[in-house]
Amino acid sequence: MDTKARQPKLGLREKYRLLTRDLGWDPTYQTRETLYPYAEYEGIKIHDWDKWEDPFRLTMDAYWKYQSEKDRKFYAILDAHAQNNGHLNITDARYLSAIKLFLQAISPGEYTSHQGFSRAGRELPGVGTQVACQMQALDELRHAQTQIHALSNYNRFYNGFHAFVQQRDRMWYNSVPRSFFDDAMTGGPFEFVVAIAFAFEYVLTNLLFVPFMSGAAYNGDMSTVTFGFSAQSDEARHMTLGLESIKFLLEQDPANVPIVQGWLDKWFWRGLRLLSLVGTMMDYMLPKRVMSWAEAWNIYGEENGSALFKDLARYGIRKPKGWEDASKGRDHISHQFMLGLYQWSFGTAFHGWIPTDEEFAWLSEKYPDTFDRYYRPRWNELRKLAAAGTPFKNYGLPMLCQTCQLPCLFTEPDDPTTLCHREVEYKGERYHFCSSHCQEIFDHEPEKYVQAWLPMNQLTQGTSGGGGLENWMKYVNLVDGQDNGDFEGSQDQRNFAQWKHNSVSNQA
Amino acid sequence: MAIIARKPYDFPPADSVEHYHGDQLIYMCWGHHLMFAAPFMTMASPKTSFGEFLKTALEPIIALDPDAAKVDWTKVEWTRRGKAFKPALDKSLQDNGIVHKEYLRFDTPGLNTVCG
Amino acid sequence: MPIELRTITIEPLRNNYDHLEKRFGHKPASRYQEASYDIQPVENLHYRPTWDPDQTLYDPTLSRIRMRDWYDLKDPRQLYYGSYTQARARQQDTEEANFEFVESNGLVMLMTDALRQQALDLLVPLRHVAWGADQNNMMVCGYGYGTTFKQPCVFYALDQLGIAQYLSRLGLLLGGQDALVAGKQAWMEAPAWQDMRRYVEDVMAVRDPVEVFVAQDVVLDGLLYPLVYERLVDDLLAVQGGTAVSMLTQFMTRWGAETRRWSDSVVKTMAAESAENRAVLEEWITQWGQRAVAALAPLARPVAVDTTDALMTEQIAAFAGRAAKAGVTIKLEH
Amino acid sequence: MPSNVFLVLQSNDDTRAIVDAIEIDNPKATITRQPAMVRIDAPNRLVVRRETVEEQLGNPFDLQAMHVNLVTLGGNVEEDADEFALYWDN
Repeated sequence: MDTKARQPKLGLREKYRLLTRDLGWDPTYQTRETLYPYAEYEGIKIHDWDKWEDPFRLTMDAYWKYQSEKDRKFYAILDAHAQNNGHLNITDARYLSAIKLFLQAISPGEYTSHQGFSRAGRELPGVGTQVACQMQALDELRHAQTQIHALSNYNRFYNGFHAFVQQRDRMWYNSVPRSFFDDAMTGGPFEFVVAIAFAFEYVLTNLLFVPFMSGAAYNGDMSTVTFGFSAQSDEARHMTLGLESIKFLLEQDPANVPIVQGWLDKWFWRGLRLLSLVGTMMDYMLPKRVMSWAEAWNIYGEENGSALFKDLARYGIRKPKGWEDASKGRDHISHQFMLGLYQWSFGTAFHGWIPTDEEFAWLSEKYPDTFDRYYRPRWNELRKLAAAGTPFKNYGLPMLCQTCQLPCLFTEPDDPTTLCHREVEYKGERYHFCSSHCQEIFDHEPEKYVQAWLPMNQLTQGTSGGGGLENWMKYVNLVDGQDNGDFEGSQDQRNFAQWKHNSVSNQA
Repeated sequence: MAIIARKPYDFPPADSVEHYHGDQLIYMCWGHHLMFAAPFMTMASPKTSFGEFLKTALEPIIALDPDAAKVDWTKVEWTRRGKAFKPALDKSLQDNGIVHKEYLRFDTPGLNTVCG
Repeated sequence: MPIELRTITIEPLRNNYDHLEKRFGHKPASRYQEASYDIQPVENLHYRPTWDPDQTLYDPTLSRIRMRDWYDLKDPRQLYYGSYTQARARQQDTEEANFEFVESNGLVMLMTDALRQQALDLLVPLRHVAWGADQNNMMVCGYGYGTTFKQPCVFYALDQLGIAQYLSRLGLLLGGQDALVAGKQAWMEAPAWQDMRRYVEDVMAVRDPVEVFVAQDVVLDGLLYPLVYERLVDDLLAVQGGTAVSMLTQFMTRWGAETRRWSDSVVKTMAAESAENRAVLEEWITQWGQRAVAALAPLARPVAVDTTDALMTEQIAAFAGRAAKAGVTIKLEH
Repeated sequence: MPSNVFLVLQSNDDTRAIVDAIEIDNPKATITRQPAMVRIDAPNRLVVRRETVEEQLGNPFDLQAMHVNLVTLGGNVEEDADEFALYWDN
């Protein structure tokens, strides 16, 4: 009997179907509701899981093959970087502030994504979707680990990296990404996938990674370029999972459309707020700049986002509600954020600084309508104070937004001279927000956001180390005088200059 | 709108007033003084007089601004919950109706050295 | 005169991240340690899950097993993502070469129809068991506590997906698409498979992550892999002319032996933690073990025929012996 | 007005043939070289054909291998053994 002659040769598509979709079955000893208990309560209606499209059709053998190839390359470069004092190739140690912030705020988010996709990969009762989520779960673990490995070598020579684990749960600004990912994970599996795979990965991740990795390349940081590109090579898969999920949900039932639209409105805004950190890194923290946040927003936000939402219009989906306000904030948010980070730098595990004249010129060229008018005068004042030996330290604790947990430092969309503020009363308590959109997110699910662990509001309760700045620094593993403060005069600055000098001279 | 959850979902806020050992939080925003990147979070006993609160909790942290010394508290324009507000400096926070996590904005027209 | 190749020597400020220095002292940590320890959030969790407000987002009390430090449950293989994919890529190369060898030399044609049918009957429905194992391990990874315990489970899950895919390819090679259809039908309807399918579905209904780990990885796979791949395929089918089948399942044989080292060590550490843990483990392993034995015996019978009972007794003894080494005393009947 | 789809690849020896192939098969594509990466934009549709890559490479090529060097993309994806396409439906 010749099986080959009897059976027609299978196409790639059909073979993939047999190797994934066909593995599932309809349970009879347990109900579907018992085995997939979280699949329905969000109100999403799925009639036919088989309509799910997997564009990449990756089987595990291919996954192992290509992923191991990527990792082999990655660790080879990392080893070489460590062996050759690659850290001395960066443009300036000041650059590392961006990387410290990355390790503290973003890498833990990769791990959380790994956890969230593990759950979604179990809970969504369609094999195709499960497999896609599972592979992403594995990839996200990879990203967390390669980042920790890549930055481990910097940690050996520079301050601010050493306590990223403790700071993940305790440091005030890290509650921004932490609450973002906790929010997504405490939602149901569908909301999680829309939040992370679509709103974050598809709509916003290009704004995070692509300019950031070019920034690393511009600044001689090969180890970050390598983990960045290596992670990005998985992103194409993740972004496509995001887009396919959305199309699938929208096609399955018209009742899904308003639910999905609500999630897009929410998660676009939450993601944008989170990414304001990145805008600040791009405009202020890279000694050698790639492009401004405004330019990145134009390319990756405005242009690509418009194409995407035009494509989704046929399902009745419109641009997220916060889109216009995001565009209005384009020329402001990075300046407002950096001014905050500078005045609170005694409480950050990275350094702040005042930009140089050359950087002022760059900023006013990139932000002709806003920098000279609104932000240069403030920086000039800060310079004056620093020159007088009384650098500006704002020991007043900032008010945090109940939803995004950033200090309420952004201005009204149409008035850059007034801080934006919204407030509501809910069950006898007052809650405050940095924007209309953050308030709207709260209004939809007040029961969730009242629980927010706002670091400043905890600090004043005495729960973060027992009260007082010194105890708080112990609580967050912040070494005063080393990890924090102005870059000018820091140990990082001195060491880098010394080592760099030694490497090109005949000393030591 | 209410949250959609599989079981009853009701949890207390993590920063309600009983966590503050007799004190309360008050948020303070100085209009058009953006040298301070965000509104301040301050803490005081509800029994403190408003004037005392300004002196002890607010003045030290706004002192960094060149305008701070010129502020005349009797001429400040206050806004609370979107409406003009006239606090009595000699009355307590409580008697001024200032609750936990109240947000007060104060404007000082004519003083705008840095952020005109 | 010695030649200094490095341009400069710089004394590092520290050898590692704070949390690793606290655990392992001031020496440089391994990549496994850096990648695994303490990287799950622990405190100041923001919101309760809407899918189950009784739980916290990372909740060690979801299980009846209690650990003072979940990071005691380390992986003896020290697999993190990088070392995991390198290891599997190598095994995948070998497995690919085996498929290639069997196909290009027409080894399937050398088997009798009866033998080929036996192999299909035994192995093709197992791809559904593997898919169940995949989902169960995603559950453990998603809801378990501590990365050193959870991380091996995400690897395990995707390994099981890989195994399900190898079994599907084996089915296609030996019997074409019809073989997969027949295998699924047997899985859904054949009496010999129903205890097994009930077992897998029942494990999927369990929400205690450690119990899922025990029922799936320790018990079911701990009995299934040695029985099916080492004894039924490698010994019995191979001597009847089924070497080709044994080549096509080499990945599973080796994988089973490798992962048992990990799962045994996890049980051992959990049992050593407390008498309460040991009692819970004994209860789970006995209950699920009894059901697994009952589910496996009818699958072995068409291949082992007269020796099935002896084979099962031997496998039970080996399994109980491994459990005893891990500190858990159990007695299973056949 | 058509929307652009785009593909960004790492700039290295592995991707040289892919970029060349894209240029041949997509006359409307614009190629921008940036530090460490290459960005390719095209109105509405962009296609990578296995055959063309193989001709440029002089060797067999599996389209899935492209993922090793992919940085990001924009557009709906359609992939089979012979073609990798990005498109917008509008």
